[in-house]
Amino acid sequence: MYTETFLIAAALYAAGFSIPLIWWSRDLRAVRTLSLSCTILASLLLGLVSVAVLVSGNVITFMIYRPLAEISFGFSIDRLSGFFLLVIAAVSAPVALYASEYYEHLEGGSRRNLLAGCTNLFILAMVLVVASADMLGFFFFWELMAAASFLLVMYEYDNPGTRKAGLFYFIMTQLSTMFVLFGIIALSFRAGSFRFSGVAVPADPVVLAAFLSLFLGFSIKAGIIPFHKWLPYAHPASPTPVSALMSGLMLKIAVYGLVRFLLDVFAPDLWWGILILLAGVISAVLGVIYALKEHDIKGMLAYSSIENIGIIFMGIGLFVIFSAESLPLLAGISLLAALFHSLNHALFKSLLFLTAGSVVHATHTRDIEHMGGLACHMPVTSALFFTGSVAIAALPPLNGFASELLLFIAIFTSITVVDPLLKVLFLVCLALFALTSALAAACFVKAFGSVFLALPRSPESAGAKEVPRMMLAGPVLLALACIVLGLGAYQLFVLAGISVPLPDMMLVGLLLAVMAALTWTALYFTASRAERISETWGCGVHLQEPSAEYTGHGFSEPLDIIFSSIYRTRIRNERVFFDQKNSIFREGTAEIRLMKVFEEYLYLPAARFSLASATRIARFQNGCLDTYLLYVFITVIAVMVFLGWS
Amino acid sequence: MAPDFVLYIIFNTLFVLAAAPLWISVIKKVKAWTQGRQGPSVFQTYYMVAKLLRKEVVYSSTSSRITRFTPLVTMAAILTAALFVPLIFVPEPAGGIGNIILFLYLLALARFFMALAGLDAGSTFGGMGSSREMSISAIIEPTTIIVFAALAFVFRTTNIFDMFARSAATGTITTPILILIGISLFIILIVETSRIPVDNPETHLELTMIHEGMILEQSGRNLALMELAAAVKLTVLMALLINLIVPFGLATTLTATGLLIAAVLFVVKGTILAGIIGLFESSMAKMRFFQLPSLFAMAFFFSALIIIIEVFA
Amino acid sequence: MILLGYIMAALAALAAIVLSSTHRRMNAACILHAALTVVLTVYVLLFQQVPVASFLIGSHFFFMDRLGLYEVLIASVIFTCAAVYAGGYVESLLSSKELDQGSLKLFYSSWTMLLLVLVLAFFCDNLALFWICAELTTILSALLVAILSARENIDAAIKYIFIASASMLFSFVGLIFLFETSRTVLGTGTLNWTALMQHASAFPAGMALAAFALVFMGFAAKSGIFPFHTWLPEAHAKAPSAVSAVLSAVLLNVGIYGILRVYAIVHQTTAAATIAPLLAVFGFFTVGIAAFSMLPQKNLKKLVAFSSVENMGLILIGIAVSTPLAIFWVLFHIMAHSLTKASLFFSAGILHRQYRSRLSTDADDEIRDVFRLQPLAAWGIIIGGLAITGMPLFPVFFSKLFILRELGQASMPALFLLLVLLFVIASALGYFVIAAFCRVTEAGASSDIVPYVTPLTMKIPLVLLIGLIIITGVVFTRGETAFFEGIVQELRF
Amino acid sequence: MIDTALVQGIIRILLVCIIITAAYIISTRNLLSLVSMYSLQSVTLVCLALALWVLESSPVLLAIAAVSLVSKAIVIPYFIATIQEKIRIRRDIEFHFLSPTTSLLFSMALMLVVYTVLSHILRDIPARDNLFFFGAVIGISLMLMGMMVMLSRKRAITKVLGFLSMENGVLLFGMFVTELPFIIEFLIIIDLIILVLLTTILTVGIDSTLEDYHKRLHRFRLVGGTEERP
Repeated sequence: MYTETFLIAAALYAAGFSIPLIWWSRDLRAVRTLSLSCTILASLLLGLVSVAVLVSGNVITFMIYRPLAEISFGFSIDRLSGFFLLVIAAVSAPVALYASEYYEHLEGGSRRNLLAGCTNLFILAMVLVVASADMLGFFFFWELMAAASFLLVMYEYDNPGTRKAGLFYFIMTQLSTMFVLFGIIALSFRAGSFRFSGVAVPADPVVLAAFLSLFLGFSIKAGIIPFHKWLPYAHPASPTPVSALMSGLMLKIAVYGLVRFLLDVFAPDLWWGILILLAGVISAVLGVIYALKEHDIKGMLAYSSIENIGIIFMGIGLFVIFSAESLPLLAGISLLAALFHSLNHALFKSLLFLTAGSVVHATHTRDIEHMGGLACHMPVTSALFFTGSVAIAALPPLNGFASELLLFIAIFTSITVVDPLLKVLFLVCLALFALTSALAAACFVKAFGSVFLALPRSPESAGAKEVPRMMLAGPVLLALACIVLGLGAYQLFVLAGISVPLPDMMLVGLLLAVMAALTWTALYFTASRAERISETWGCGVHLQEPSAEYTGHGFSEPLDIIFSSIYRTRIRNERVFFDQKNSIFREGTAEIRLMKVFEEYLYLPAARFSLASATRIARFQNGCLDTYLLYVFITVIAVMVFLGWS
Repeated sequence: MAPDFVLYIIFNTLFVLAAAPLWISVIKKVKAWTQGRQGPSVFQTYYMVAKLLRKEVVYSSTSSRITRFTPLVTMAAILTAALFVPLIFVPEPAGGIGNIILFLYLLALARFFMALAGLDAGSTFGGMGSSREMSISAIIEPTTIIVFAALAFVFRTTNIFDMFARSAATGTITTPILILIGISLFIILIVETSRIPVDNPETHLELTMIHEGMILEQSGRNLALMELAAAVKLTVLMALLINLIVPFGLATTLTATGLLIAAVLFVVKGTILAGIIGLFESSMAKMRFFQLPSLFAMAFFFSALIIIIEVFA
Repeated sequence: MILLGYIMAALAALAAIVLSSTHRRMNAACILHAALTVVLTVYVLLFQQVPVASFLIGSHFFFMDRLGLYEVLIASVIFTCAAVYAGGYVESLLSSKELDQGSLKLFYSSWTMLLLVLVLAFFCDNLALFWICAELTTILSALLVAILSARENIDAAIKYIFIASASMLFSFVGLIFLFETSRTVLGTGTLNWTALMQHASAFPAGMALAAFALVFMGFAAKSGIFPFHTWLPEAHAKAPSAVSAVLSAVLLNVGIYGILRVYAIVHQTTAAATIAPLLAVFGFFTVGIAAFSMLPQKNLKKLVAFSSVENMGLILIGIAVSTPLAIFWVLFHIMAHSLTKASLFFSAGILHRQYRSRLSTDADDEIRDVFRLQPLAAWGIIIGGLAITGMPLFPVFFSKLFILRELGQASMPALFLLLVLLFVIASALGYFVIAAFCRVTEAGASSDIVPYVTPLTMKIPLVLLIGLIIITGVVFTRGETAFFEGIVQELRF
Repeated sequence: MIDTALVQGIIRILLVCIIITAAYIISTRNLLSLVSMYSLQSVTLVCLALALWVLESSPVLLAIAAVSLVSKAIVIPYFIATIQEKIRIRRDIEFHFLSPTTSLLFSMALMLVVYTVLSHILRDIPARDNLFFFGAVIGISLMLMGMMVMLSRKRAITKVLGFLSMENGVLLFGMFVTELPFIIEFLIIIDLIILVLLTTILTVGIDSTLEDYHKRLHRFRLVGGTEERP
C-alpha cells in the first residue's frame, strides 16, 4: 500500500520531468503548469507516506530493479528516510506552487519547460537518494541530483554571474563526488557489498579514510566552511525556486548522508564527533558573520544557510560525542535537534528565499541597498518575510527557536556529566553558538529593515507592486508550517512518541497572546486613543531623504569593526601630488574592499596552481613530431632496460 | 495547569508591573544624590507613565505596521519573560515555564521588535540605535549564555524555578561561586538594561545613545508601554540576581503572610540593589562604543574562568 | 562463410562507390555497407554457435569469438551512424571547398576499406595477421585524416603514421618473441591466439614478459596510451568530425583489443605479476597527462580527444587490475566510451561547421551564442560531457564505478590518486563547456555569425547515439550480462 | 656443400656491413646517397637471407630474399628517388636532439644495452648458436638506429628512410630468432609498401620541413583568410 503510493509519487515526479521534455519546443504555460501540478500532487502523496512511516515506525522495503548481481536499486524507507522525505515533501509542494507563477515571469521562452522539468528531476533525485537502500543507489541518485541541480543553476546562462556560479558549483560538486565515491568504495570492501551495514572497527585505517572522505564529501555539498564558496555564488545566480530547493533541501540531503552513514555504517569514535562539532561551530559563526556583511539579498540567505548547516552539524557532532561517551539520552536529544533543525531550516529558508525572490521580482535588483519601504507596497510578502526572519533568528515562539533550544538544552544538560576537557570544549561551542544566534537576529533585523522598512531607496523600489497570488500561496503555506512547528513542537514530539525536555511552546505562545490582549485591553480603557500621522522627527531636518537613512552597510558597521579581524579589508589608497615633496595634494582615489578570504587565499591559489602546472605539463604536447618520436624512443629504451633488469 | 500556577501568573505579573517603575526612579534619585542634586520623586516614573497614557500618539508617515505592533509585542514578551522569574513566590514549574534559555530568547524577541521599530521610521537616530543595540546584544550573548550555563551547572537544572526553589530552601547562597556568578549577572544586567557605561539612559540626543535612540519615534501610550517594558525588564533581571544571591524570604508555598513578607523583603532588597546600580552608574563614565567589546571580553573570561574553576575544582 | 559475407558486402560497397558519380550515392553505399555489417553481426550473435571457428583459406587465420563480435558490433554501429553523419558533413565540406570533389571517391572507398579491415582485424585468430590488419587501419585512417586539402591535416596524418607504425614495429618484434616462445614450448611455432591460450600457462615468464612489453608498446600507440598518445589529439582534432568519431570510438579499440588479447595470454603465466603494475603505471600516466592537458585546453575537439586518452588510460588500469569483474566492466566501458565519444564528436562537428572560420586549429575556439545557433549540438555536448564524466543514467557511470572499486580492492592510494585525476578531468570539461557556452552576444549588439543549417543527416545519428547511450546506461538485459561474462571466460580471467 | 664456418664468417661480415650502412644513414646529409645506402642495406639483408638459407636450407628464407630484393632493394628506393626528384630536396642538413657524432656514439651504447637485455631475455630459449644471438642483437640495434634517424631528422622523407631501416631491423631479427610463416612475411612486406607509398605521397605535400610550416600555419586559414595575427 505505502509502496504503491511511494511509487506513484515517484512516477508523478518522473511524469513532471518528462511532460515538458515531450513538448520542449512549445512555449505554453499549460505544459509547465501540468508539470508543476505533478510535483505538488507527488509531494502530497510523498508526505502521506512519510507521515505514515514516521507514525507507525514500519520500514517499507522494496526492490524495483536489479539488473546485475552487483547493481540493485532497492529502496527502504525507515523513520530517518521518512523524516527526510517529509522535509522534501513539505518544501517542494509550496515551492512548486510558487514556481508555477514565478517561472512564467522568467525570460527564456520554451527553455522554461526544461526548467520545470529539471526541477522535477531534481526533486525526484533527492527523494530517491533518501529512499535508497544501499550505497550504490545512494550514490547513483546523488549524482543525478548533482547533475540536475547543475542544469538548474545554469538556467540564466547568459548572465556573467551565472557563469562563475556554475563553475564554482560544478567543480565543488565534482570534488564532493570524488570524496563520497572514495568513501563508498572503501566501505564496500569492509562491508563486502554496497549495503548500509555496520563496520564496527573505527580504528581500521580504511574505515577511517572512508569516514574522513565521506565527511569531506558531505561537508562540501552541505557548504561547510571552508568548502562553502559555491553557495553564495550558486544561490543568487539560480532562479528563486531553485535556490529555495537547493538551500532548503539539497543541503539537507548531505546532512541525511552524514547521519545515515554515522547511524548505520560507522561505530564512531569520540574525535569524529569533535571534528564534526568544530566544523559545525566554525561554519555557524563565520557563516553568520559573512551573512551580516552581504548586501545581495540571496547571497545573504546563502551565507545564512551555511550558518544553519553549521548548527545542524553541531547537533550531529554532539550526537556522535554523546554516543561515544555512552550518554544515549543526550545523544538522542542532539540528533533530534539536528534533524528538527533540518526540517525547520528547510521550511523557513525556502520561505525566505521565495519571498526574497518575490522582492527581487518586484524591484529588479538583488541589492538590499536599493530596496526599502516595501512593507507598504508589498504587505503580504513583507509579513511572510517577517515570519521567516523571526523563525530564522531563533525567536520564540516560532520553529527556529524550538530546534535551537533543543540543542541548547543538550549542551546545558551535558555540562554536568561529561569530562572536564569536553566541558571546556562545550563551553566554547556554547558561547559561539549563542553568538551565532544573536548575530543571526542582527542580520535579519538588518535584512528586514533595509528591505521593507523606511523610505524606498530606488525608483524601482518605490514603484514595486505586490506579487501575484500564486507567488504568495506557496510562502503562506511555509509560514504556516513554521508557526505550527514552532507552537506545536512539544505536542508533535509527544505525538511521535518521543519525550523531549522541551518547554510547551503552545503555552508560551498562549501566554504571549494573553499578555498582548490584556495590555491592549488595558490601554483601550485607560489610554488616550488620539493618533496623528506626521513626519519623522529628524532633529530639525527639513525633509526626510532616503539617502540620509541608515543603510544596510551602516547597520552592520559596528559589527564590521568589531569583527574586522575576520573580515580582512584591503585598503587601496593612491594619491597624486602637485609637487615633488608630496605636500600639495592634487587628486587621488581610495577604495576599501572586503577581501574574500577563502576565495583569495584558498580557492584561487589552488586553481592558479593547478592551471600553471597543467600548462607546464601541456607543454609535453608541443606539436613537433621529432619530440613525439623521442618520447617513443625513450620509452622503448626504458622498457628494454626494465626487461633486462627484471 | 494547577490553580497555584494561574494564581502565580496573575500575582507575579501584577506585582512586577506595580513595582517596576519604582527602581527606575530610585536609581535616578541615587544618581541625583551623588551629584548633589535632590532629584525627582521616587514615584516620578509612575507619574510619567500615567501622563504619557493620556497623550496622543504620533506616527511617522513612513512607518509601517511594525511601529504599531512593537509596543504591544514588546510589552507582551517582557511580561511573559517576567513570568519566568518568580519575584516573591516560587510555584512548581509547569509546561517548561522558567526555562532559562526561553527566558533569554523572550528578551531577544522584544529586542528584535524594538530594533525593527527603530529602523521603521527611517530616522537616522533610530537606525543608529538599532544597529548598536543589535551589535551589543550579539557580543554580550556569549557571556550571558556562559553565565547561564554556569547557573545551570551549579544548580544542575535549566529551570529558573528550580534554581530559586533550591536557593530559597537554604535561604543563603548555596555556594560561594554564586557570588562570582552574581558579579557577571550584574554586568549582564547593566548591558541588557542599557545603563552606563554601555548606554546612557538619561540622554536623548547624543550620538552615544542606544536604547533611547530606538524608541525615539515612540510617543503617547506607545512610549508609556516601552518605558514600562524597560522598567519591567530591569526588575526581572534584578529579581534574578536578588533571588539567587540573597534568596531569604522567598516564598515557596502560597500563604498570605509568606507572600507579604516576601514582597516587603523584595522591595527592600530591590531598593538596595537599585541604589547600588545608581552608585555604580555615578562612579562610571560612559565608555566609547568600540571599547565595549573589550569590556565584554573581560566579562566573558571572568565567567568562563568561574566555570573552569568550578569544573576542575 | 559468414566472413565471406562481410567481405562481399564491403567489396560490393566499394564497387558501388567506384562506379557512382554523386556524393549521395557513395554515401548511401557506405551506410548500406555499415548497416549490413551490423545486421550480419547481430545475426551471428543471435543464430550462430559462438565462437565460430573460421576458415578462410582453410587455415586458422580467422575465427569469431564473442570479443571479436562485440568489437565488430560496436565498430559497425558507430560506422553506420558516422556514415549517415558524414553525408551531411562531407556535403558541407564540399560546399566550403575544404574537400575537393576529386577526393570524394578516395574518401568513401577508404572509409569502406577501413570498416572491412577493422572487421577482419577483430576476427583474426592469428596475431600476426591481426597486426597487419591493425597496420592497415592506421594507413587507411591516416588517409581519412589527410583527406582534407590542408597542410595541418597532412601533418597530423604523418604524425599518426610515424608514431603508430614505428611503435607497431616493436610490437612485431614482440610477436616474434611470442612465436619463438610458442615454438620452444610447443615444438612448432604458432601465433594463433586460440592455440596460444591453450598452452599459455607453460610459457616461460621472462619471454612472456618481454613479448608482452614489446607488443604492448605498439598497441599502446594505436590506442593512445602515454607516451604514445601524442598523435591522438592532433589527428582527432584535425580530422573531419565523422572521421574523428570513428578514430576515437573504433580505432582506439583496436589497440585495446590487441592488448587485451595478448594480456589474456600472458596473464596465465607468472609474468602477470610484473605486467599488471607496468600496465597500471602506464594507465595512471595516461590519465594524468590527459587530465592536465585538458585543464588549459581551449580547443573543443582536442579536449574531447584528450578525454579519449583519459578513457583509454582508465581501461588500461582496469585491465591491469584484471579481476573478472574488472574485465567485465572494462568491456562495458569500451562500449560506453565508444558510443559517448562518437556522440561528442558528432556534436563537436556541428559546432565546427558553425564556427569553422573561427575554430581554426590551434587558436582558441570562439564559440558564442551556441544555444541560439546550435541548440542540438550544445545539448549534445552537455549530455555527452555529463555522460563521459560518469553521471548516472549513462553507461560510463557503472563501468567507471566498478573499475574504480576493483582498483580500490587492489590499492587504496591508487584509487584515491585516480579519483583526484578524474576530478581534474571533470573540472576541465566543466570549465571549458561553461566558459564556452555561456559566451553570448549582448541583446542589442548584432552578431555577425550566420547560423549554420544543420542537415537532418547530421542530427539523426547524434540523437540516435544519445538515445543508445541512455538505453545502455539504464537497461541491462540478462543476455547482455551473460555475453560479457562469456567474453571474460573466453579470455580466461 | 659450402663450409658452414665460411658461411658463418660471411654472415658476420654481412652483419657488420649492415651496421655500417645504418651508421651512414644516421650521419649523412645527402638525400640521394641516403636512398642508395638504404638500397645497399636491403641488398645486404638479401645476402644474409641467402647465407642463412645455405645454413638452414629453409625455403622460406629464399622466398624472403626474393621478395625483399624486389620490394626493398628496387621498388621502394626507386619510388623514393622519384619523389625526391619531384620535391627537389637534395639535402637534409638540420638535426634535432642528436648530432651525427652523438648518434653514432649513442648507437654504440645502445648496442651494448640491447646485448645485455637480449642475453637476459633469451636465457629461457634453449641454447642457440652464438651467431643467431648476434644477429638478433644487430636486428634490434638496427631498429633503434632507424628510430634515431626518424627522430633526429627534420625532413619527412628522411624519416621514411629511418622507418624503412627500422623495418629492416625487424626482418633481420625475425630471420635470426625464428622463422615466421611465409604468408605473414609476405603480407608484412605488402603492408610496408602501402605504408611507404602513402607516407611518401603525403610528404609531397610538404615541401619543407615539418617545423617550418608550423610557423606558417596561420596563413592557411581554411576559409575566408582572416587577417594574420602578428
